Amino acid sequence: MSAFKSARRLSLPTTILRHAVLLCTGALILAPFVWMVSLSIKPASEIFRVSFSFWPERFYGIENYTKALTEVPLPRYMGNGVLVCAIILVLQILVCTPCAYVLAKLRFPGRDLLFSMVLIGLLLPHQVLSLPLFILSYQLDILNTYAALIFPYVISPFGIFLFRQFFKTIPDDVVHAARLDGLSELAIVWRIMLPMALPALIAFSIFSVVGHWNDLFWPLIAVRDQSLMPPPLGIMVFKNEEAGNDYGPLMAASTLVVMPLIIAFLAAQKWFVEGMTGGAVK
Amino acid sequence: MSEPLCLSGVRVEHSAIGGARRAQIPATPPARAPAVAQTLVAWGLAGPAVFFLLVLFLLPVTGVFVIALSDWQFGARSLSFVGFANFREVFVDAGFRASLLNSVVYVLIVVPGSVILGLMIAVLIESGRSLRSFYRAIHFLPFMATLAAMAIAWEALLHPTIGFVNQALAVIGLPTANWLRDENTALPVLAIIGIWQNLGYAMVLFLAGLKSIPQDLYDAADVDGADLWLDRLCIVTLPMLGPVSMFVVIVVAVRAFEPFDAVKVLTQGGPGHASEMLLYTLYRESFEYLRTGFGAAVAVVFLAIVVTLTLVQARIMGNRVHYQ
Amino acid sequence: EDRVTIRVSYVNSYMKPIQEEIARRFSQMHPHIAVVLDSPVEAWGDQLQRTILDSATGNRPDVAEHAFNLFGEIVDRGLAQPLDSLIKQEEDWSSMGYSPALTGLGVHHGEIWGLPFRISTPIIFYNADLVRSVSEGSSEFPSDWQGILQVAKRITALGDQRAGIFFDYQADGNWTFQALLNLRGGQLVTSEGKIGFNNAEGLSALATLSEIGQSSTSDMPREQARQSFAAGVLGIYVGSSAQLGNLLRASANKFSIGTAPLPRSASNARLPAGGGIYMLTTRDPKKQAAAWEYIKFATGPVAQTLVVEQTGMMPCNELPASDPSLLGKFYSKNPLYLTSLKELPIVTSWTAFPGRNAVKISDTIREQLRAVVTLKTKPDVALEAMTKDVEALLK
Amino acid sequence: MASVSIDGIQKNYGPTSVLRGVSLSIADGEFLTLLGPSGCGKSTLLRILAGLEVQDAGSVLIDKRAVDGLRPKWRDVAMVFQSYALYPHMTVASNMALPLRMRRLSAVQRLPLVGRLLPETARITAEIDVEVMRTAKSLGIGHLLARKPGQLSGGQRQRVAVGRAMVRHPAVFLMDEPLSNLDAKLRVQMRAEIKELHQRLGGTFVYVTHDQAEAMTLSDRVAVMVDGELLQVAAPQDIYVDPDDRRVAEFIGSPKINMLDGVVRERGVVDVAGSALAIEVDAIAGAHITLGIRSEAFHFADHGGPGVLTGSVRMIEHMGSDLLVHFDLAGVDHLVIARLLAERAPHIAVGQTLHVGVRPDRVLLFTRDGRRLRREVEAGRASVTPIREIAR
Amino acid sequence: MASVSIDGIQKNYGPTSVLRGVSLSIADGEFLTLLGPSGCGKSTLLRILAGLEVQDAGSVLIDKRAVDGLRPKWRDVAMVFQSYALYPHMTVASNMALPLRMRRLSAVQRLPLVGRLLPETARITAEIDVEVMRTAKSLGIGHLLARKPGQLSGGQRQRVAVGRAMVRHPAVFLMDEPLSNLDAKLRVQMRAEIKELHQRLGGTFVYVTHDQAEAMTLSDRVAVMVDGELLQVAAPQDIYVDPDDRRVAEFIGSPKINMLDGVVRERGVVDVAGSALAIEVDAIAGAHITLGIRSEAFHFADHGGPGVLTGSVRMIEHMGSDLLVHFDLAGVDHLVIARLLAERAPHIAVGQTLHVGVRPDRVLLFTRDGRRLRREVEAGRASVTPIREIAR
Ligand SMILES: Nc1ncnc2c1ncn2[C@@H]1O[C@H](COP(=O)(O)OP(=O)(O)OP(=O)(O)O)[C@@H](O)[C@H]1O
Ligand SMILES: Nc1ncnc2c1ncn2[C@@H]1O[C@H](COP(=O)(O)OP(=O)(O)OP(=O)(O)O)[C@@H](O)[C@H]1O
Ligand SMILES: [Mg+2]
Ligand SMILES: [Mg+2]
Repeated sequence: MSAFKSARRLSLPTTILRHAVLLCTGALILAPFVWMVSLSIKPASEIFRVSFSFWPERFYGIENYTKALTEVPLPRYMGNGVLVCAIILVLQILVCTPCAYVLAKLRFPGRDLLFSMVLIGLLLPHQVLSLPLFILSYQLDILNTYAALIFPYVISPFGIFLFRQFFKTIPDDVVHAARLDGLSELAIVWRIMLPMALPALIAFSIFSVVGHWNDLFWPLIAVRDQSLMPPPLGIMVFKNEEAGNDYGPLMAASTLVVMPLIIAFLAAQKWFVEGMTGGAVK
Repeated sequence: MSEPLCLSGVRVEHSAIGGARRAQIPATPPARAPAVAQTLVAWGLAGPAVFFLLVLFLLPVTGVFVIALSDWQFGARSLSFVGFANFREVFVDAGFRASLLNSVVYVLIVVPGSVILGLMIAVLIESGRSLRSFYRAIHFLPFMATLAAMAIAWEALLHPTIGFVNQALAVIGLPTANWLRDENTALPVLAIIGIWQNLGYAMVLFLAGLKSIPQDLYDAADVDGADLWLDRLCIVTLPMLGPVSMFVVIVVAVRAFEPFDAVKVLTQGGPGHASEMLLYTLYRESFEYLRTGFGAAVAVVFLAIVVTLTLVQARIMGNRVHYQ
Repeated sequence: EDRVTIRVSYVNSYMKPIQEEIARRFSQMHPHIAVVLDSPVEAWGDQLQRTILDSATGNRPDVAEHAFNLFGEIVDRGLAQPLDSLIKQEEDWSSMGYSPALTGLGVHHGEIWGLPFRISTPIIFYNADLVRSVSEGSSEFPSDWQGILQVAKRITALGDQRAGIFFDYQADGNWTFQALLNLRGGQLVTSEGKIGFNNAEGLSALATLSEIGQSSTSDMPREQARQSFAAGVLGIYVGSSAQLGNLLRASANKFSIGTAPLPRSASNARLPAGGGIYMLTTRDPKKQAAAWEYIKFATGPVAQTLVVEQTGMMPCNELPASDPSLLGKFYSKNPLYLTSLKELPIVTSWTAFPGRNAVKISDTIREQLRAVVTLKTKPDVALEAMTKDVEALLK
Repeated sequence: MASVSIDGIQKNYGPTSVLRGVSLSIADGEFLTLLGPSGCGKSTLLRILAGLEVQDAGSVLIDKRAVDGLRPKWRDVAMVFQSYALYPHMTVASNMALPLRMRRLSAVQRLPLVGRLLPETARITAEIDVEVMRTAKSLGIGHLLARKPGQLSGGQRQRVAVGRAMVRHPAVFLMDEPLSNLDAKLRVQMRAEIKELHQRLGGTFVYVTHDQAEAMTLSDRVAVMVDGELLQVAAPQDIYVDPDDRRVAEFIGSPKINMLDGVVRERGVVDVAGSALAIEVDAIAGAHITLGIRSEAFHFADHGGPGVLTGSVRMIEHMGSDLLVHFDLAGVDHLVIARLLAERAPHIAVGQTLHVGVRPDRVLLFTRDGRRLRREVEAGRASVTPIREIAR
Repeated sequence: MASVSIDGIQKNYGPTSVLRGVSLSIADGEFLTLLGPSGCGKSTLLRILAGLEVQDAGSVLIDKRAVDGLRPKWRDVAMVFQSYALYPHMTVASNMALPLRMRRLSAVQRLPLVGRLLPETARITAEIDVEVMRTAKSLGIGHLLARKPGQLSGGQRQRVAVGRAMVRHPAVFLMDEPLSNLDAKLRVQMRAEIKELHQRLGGTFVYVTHDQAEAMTLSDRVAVMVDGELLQVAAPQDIYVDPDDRRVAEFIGSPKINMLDGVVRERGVVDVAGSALAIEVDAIAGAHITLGIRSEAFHFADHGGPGVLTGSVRMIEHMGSDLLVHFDLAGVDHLVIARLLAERAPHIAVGQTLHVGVRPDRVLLFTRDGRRLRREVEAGRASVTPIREIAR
């Protein structure tokens, strides 16, 4: 499995050094998280006192988290995030997998053209297109609706690319067998290819959900209405409203927003790495 | 788009045959030649993707160019072309120039920082057996976390009075600073946040690369006498990671050109233009100052940079990455 | 009667509780009108741009709050409705507390476009305990910049993360800078819409900023400054009187807060009135009536009492101040709130540069101000640069 | 059960011509093997039969009906792939049931949840399950139905793949190197099972392999294919003992047939590597020919003499009961290999001189450009190349 | 050149015991093959010899020196890996030079840029280049030195891997299935080259394979390993004709040896499948034994009689000169396979009755639990299982 697997263990000093370095970098990386959680359970008086300790003298977590959940419609923001991410993901899978299949397994005139279109899409940073996409949403009269949050992401060139790479590793014979078994091309996509590309599907899902759950740029442009805001935008509004006066509830809200992704990642870590290995690095 | 319709047409035809007779050869073969049918099916399946690629990528790109070359404003019903006036304006604008320069500096800090640290951590994690997934998860967390929320945590951490950083520095007697409000530190601090966020991504990609190095190579190196950790690193690990590294550099570089959340939440481009960067300029000019033409021109410049960067790097990688 | 929903767009999230309370009380009185509050933006410039963008995309609010110095932009773009005809229909207008001086704040090109909702002036807040501890006996807060900066320096010298003074140069539309100019008898924008600061007054104002920078090390976002003040580590905070309520609450009686007027250095010294008017932005006649009701309510005695008590601003209606049940008693109990009110006689209008780049110009000026405060630039250099930048954007 | 007839099939991939006019008829119930080196176009031909690939010219008839325009589903053929191509996410039962489900259930009935509720679905599904079970039992994989392919050994997977093909009783079975992923032991065993299956089912089998042992042991007839052409179609034994073409002779048989250049001295005598062999050949004296001698056509001789070749031993390979002796012959630039009975030649060692006799009736004669030269006695069986054509 | 001695090596991976006390001595210059089924622990043993893995018990002596604590570098062994394990980013020349560089250059001299400047470096590097060139030429890959492994064919890569092992003249060559990635034709060719290499270099070779043909043809001695134990170490021919253990007999030989249960009727007569075979066996009457009969130990018989088995033909495989006839015997639950000369038995057909004679001297006898029962004449050669132990 491992690249450094060897008969001999690392020598003791090397092992100690490894752990020392990794614990240090790990601690640095975790510092903002720790600080965030620490502030989220402190009362304002302790936050603004010039001294530091991780654990508060007076545990104020309940108050802060309650405030975060009631002061602003945080549950609503998170609900919006879940809804938007889920719809985007489903649509992306629906649109991308047949295209990826076609690119990976069929020969037809125009395939190279189609693939170069996908590669171009892969190259383009999406935010650059925000201006025309904004105008387009206006023309479609969907600004300030869920549709505006979703429609620019209906297709993911990255998804097409990732699935195509993965589909290419599936032997042609499986497709042939499916045709002989009487499956239509569409049925081959859904019933054979997609289930076989499960690691890619999971990796892509994580990428997609992380990307759209965390996106601030487009929602900032596309929605005005607080009841439509996804978590990052909501957090920003909350921050503005608090005007830095009360870090406790703000940090509580941040913690709540960050938490679902971290939990999801920890749960899916194994597949994620596998999917990345299979698809991205090839 | 007619592909989806055509697709369903094909399906209906098949199920009709399926209903009539099963496992039997129909007396008359279908009229369409198989090759044509396959083409139709292919485009039918790709139809929705083609439609959205056109509408959501190619059309907007054209749109950006049209707006950049015209004097169009929000709400305007007509436009006239003004040539490169918008671009001229962009390039004399001090804010934009600062923004471009800052972006370049930011990329030059973040890319090497993330890639080298990511590589180092990946190699360290993989070189031992214990706590592997623990370390991997920790270092990857920032990539997953909502940056808008984490930026607030960073702000608290860097707060000049109540922030942990200054408090810690003060305790060990080092000079403190108002990190986000000082022209000299704002951009480096954002870059550090950028590294903090991207290093995990680089690390995971490197881990994937490390896993694909065959164990045999290490054994061979061992037998060949390269049995010190450093020798193995130089003879096997690093060279074998070559192709992956190029991929990582591209991915991180493209991401490093697009920092927005931290800028928006933490500095709004300030102090001065000290932390103004391309995407934020694009946003501010387009959606805050409502200078549509200016914003579009910035977008075009931005686009040109990112696309050139990617193409150049893809060329450097040459035949090592096979997309076909 | 049909139910009507109106959307109200306002500025500053610290106003949120007040706005919600006003909307709640209004809905009690007008059950058929539902009020939806947009989430606030933090700057008047943002508010201007938001309204323009929302109008361009067919998403215009029905009532919008806009700054005294910028609402002309809204008018010039034809995004608002004049109020004169509506005012004429009000039979007892004269007894509703809107003095001509007040309605004058909403006049543009001779027509009334809105009623003032809040007025504030720049004032000085100080941490009385800190100031006392460094001013050896004299309990009076100094009334000139020299004295103030002396105090600031001493506070800074206390160390332990203490900062002497913060001057809120970041205020929208260079409001505090205009105050420094006006207090010297100068101006930001001339009546022809040209640069008004490229002169001795301008240089002197910048010099003061520079001295402020010398007497204290910290440049920070205004929120941070307020936190520091509330935390008791910042000695003097120069900013909008609107912050009084917030600062009192945040300091939570850990120390006593004092307020003082900004030093005047000319006989014709003036102070720009900060704040904004409520404008009628809907074109829908049915909504217009409801919106007009709302505007009247928000600028009326009940709402204004709320605004004054919660923030420290001046009332935009003459009724509450004279009515002891509303504000009379309040002022006598809370003398801190009077500092701002006493400035009323010298209040002048808050101005902005004309044209589409108004917001960008004030951002540019602010950058120069920051350079001066942080001692990056000498006042004379900054003045020159400022003049050049603004001229370029005025074209 | 059906006959298959292939007529002038051509196929090009871009500029490369992969099949150059292949014609072949396969009788109902026959087991025909396509044998040829890697890359010669065997799989391509099989895929054309299945309808997975479209030929550029020529036509395919199954059961006397042209199927050229038909999609695979309607051709009534089943295929077993080299990689088995099982669906890894489905159980063995689902894998085997899939072809039946696709044929017997309508699109609506196949819908994930709704389908179950339709009246007919349950009945048909139950029928299918019964058939799958029966087939699985007959292949000895009845107890594996609930597993996924990943949990099976290579041989078991192979059986599942065969089961998936069998379950719908196709007229023609196509098998593309179905055994090549198995290890040597298992391959021998599965070979026997496939042969047995053919005898039991009686269907028409078209079997692709590049392994001659498979081809020889399994087939009724073998079609030898090289570079997109069929060189010979004949019974296995004939392919071995009576090849039409030098390429066939060289391809078939392990170790490879020894090819020795010779010159006809006179009628009945050919000069080879310094010896004169008594071989009946209908060619004028002085004609240059090539002799193909299989390793087992040599036998150990105690001493030199007429009809005996003499060389020096370079390597000896022990093959159980036999020895493969590699030896040098004067004037021959490659080693010659003889298969000698270990018991008869116990004292051979590397470096020694070796005498081997040749059985004249086992010598195959070819023109220098590779065509088979049949001797008179054989002339009736195949077309004879007129000897006058042979260059000196 | 060195002898290798392995003494009681044990190795466990967690709970599974992979090597269970393996002892073996390999003479200086010997070619020893480790042969066994996949997963039996061959690679593990080889890796322990190389020092890539540490044994749990036992010790390894190379050239009479215990090397247990030594790192691979100091053991003077070279290894050729199944995957070749060439460094893909280095040229063939650098690949081959690496082992020499690592040994002859100091850490400082190996530094990328600085190293070049040191006085000695250039001289040593030049020396190394000469040696690499010489080795490459001797392997016929001199013209490939500037290429990278990716630009080579499988066979060329294999030669480079061998070259990298050869270049530093190790005392012992370890090869872990070096041919298994090549196609069948090339495998036969490279087999000969490896044999030739061994003869030329004269080094000690330890060669791992699971392919018996390789083991039989290459080795001086073969060590048969099953489940982490060495069952027999002997010359190839002995392993085939004189296996110590039923498992060895079954593993070696294709088709697999036929195992028939029999009962001793009286001295010299064994009842098998209804016939009485005249086989000398030193066991009491009534003892249950198993007879191992290789397919070529059968011969065609025209009619039944004593010493002849009679069954019915179930399948015939044509193997060129021979036929493999699978037949049923009464009372035997698997098919028996006989290899008959095609010419002697031309008329056999499936379903017919077949008579085959057995050569008594080729019959191997085993106890029912798998130990070899040697007959008196052989008793001197190996330990004999006392017949009294055998259960009835
Ligand atoms: N899709 C394709 N495009 C281009 N060339 C192809 C394609 N498929 C096959 N070929 C070429 O056609 C030739 C015949 O291929 P085919 O797969 O039929 O060979 P094969 O006889 O089955 O070989 P093997 O025994 O290796 O499976 C090969 O040279 C191959 O490279
Ligand atoms: N690192 C390891 N951890 C656990 N088990 C292992 C490890 N390496 C090998 N094994 C197990 O030890 C046994 C022997 O492995 P080994 O590689 O020596 O077999 P082999 O005889 O070389 O087989 P093959 O012919 O397939 O290469 C196998 O069952 C294998 O699963
Ligand atoms: Mg093939
Ligand atoms: Mg092995």
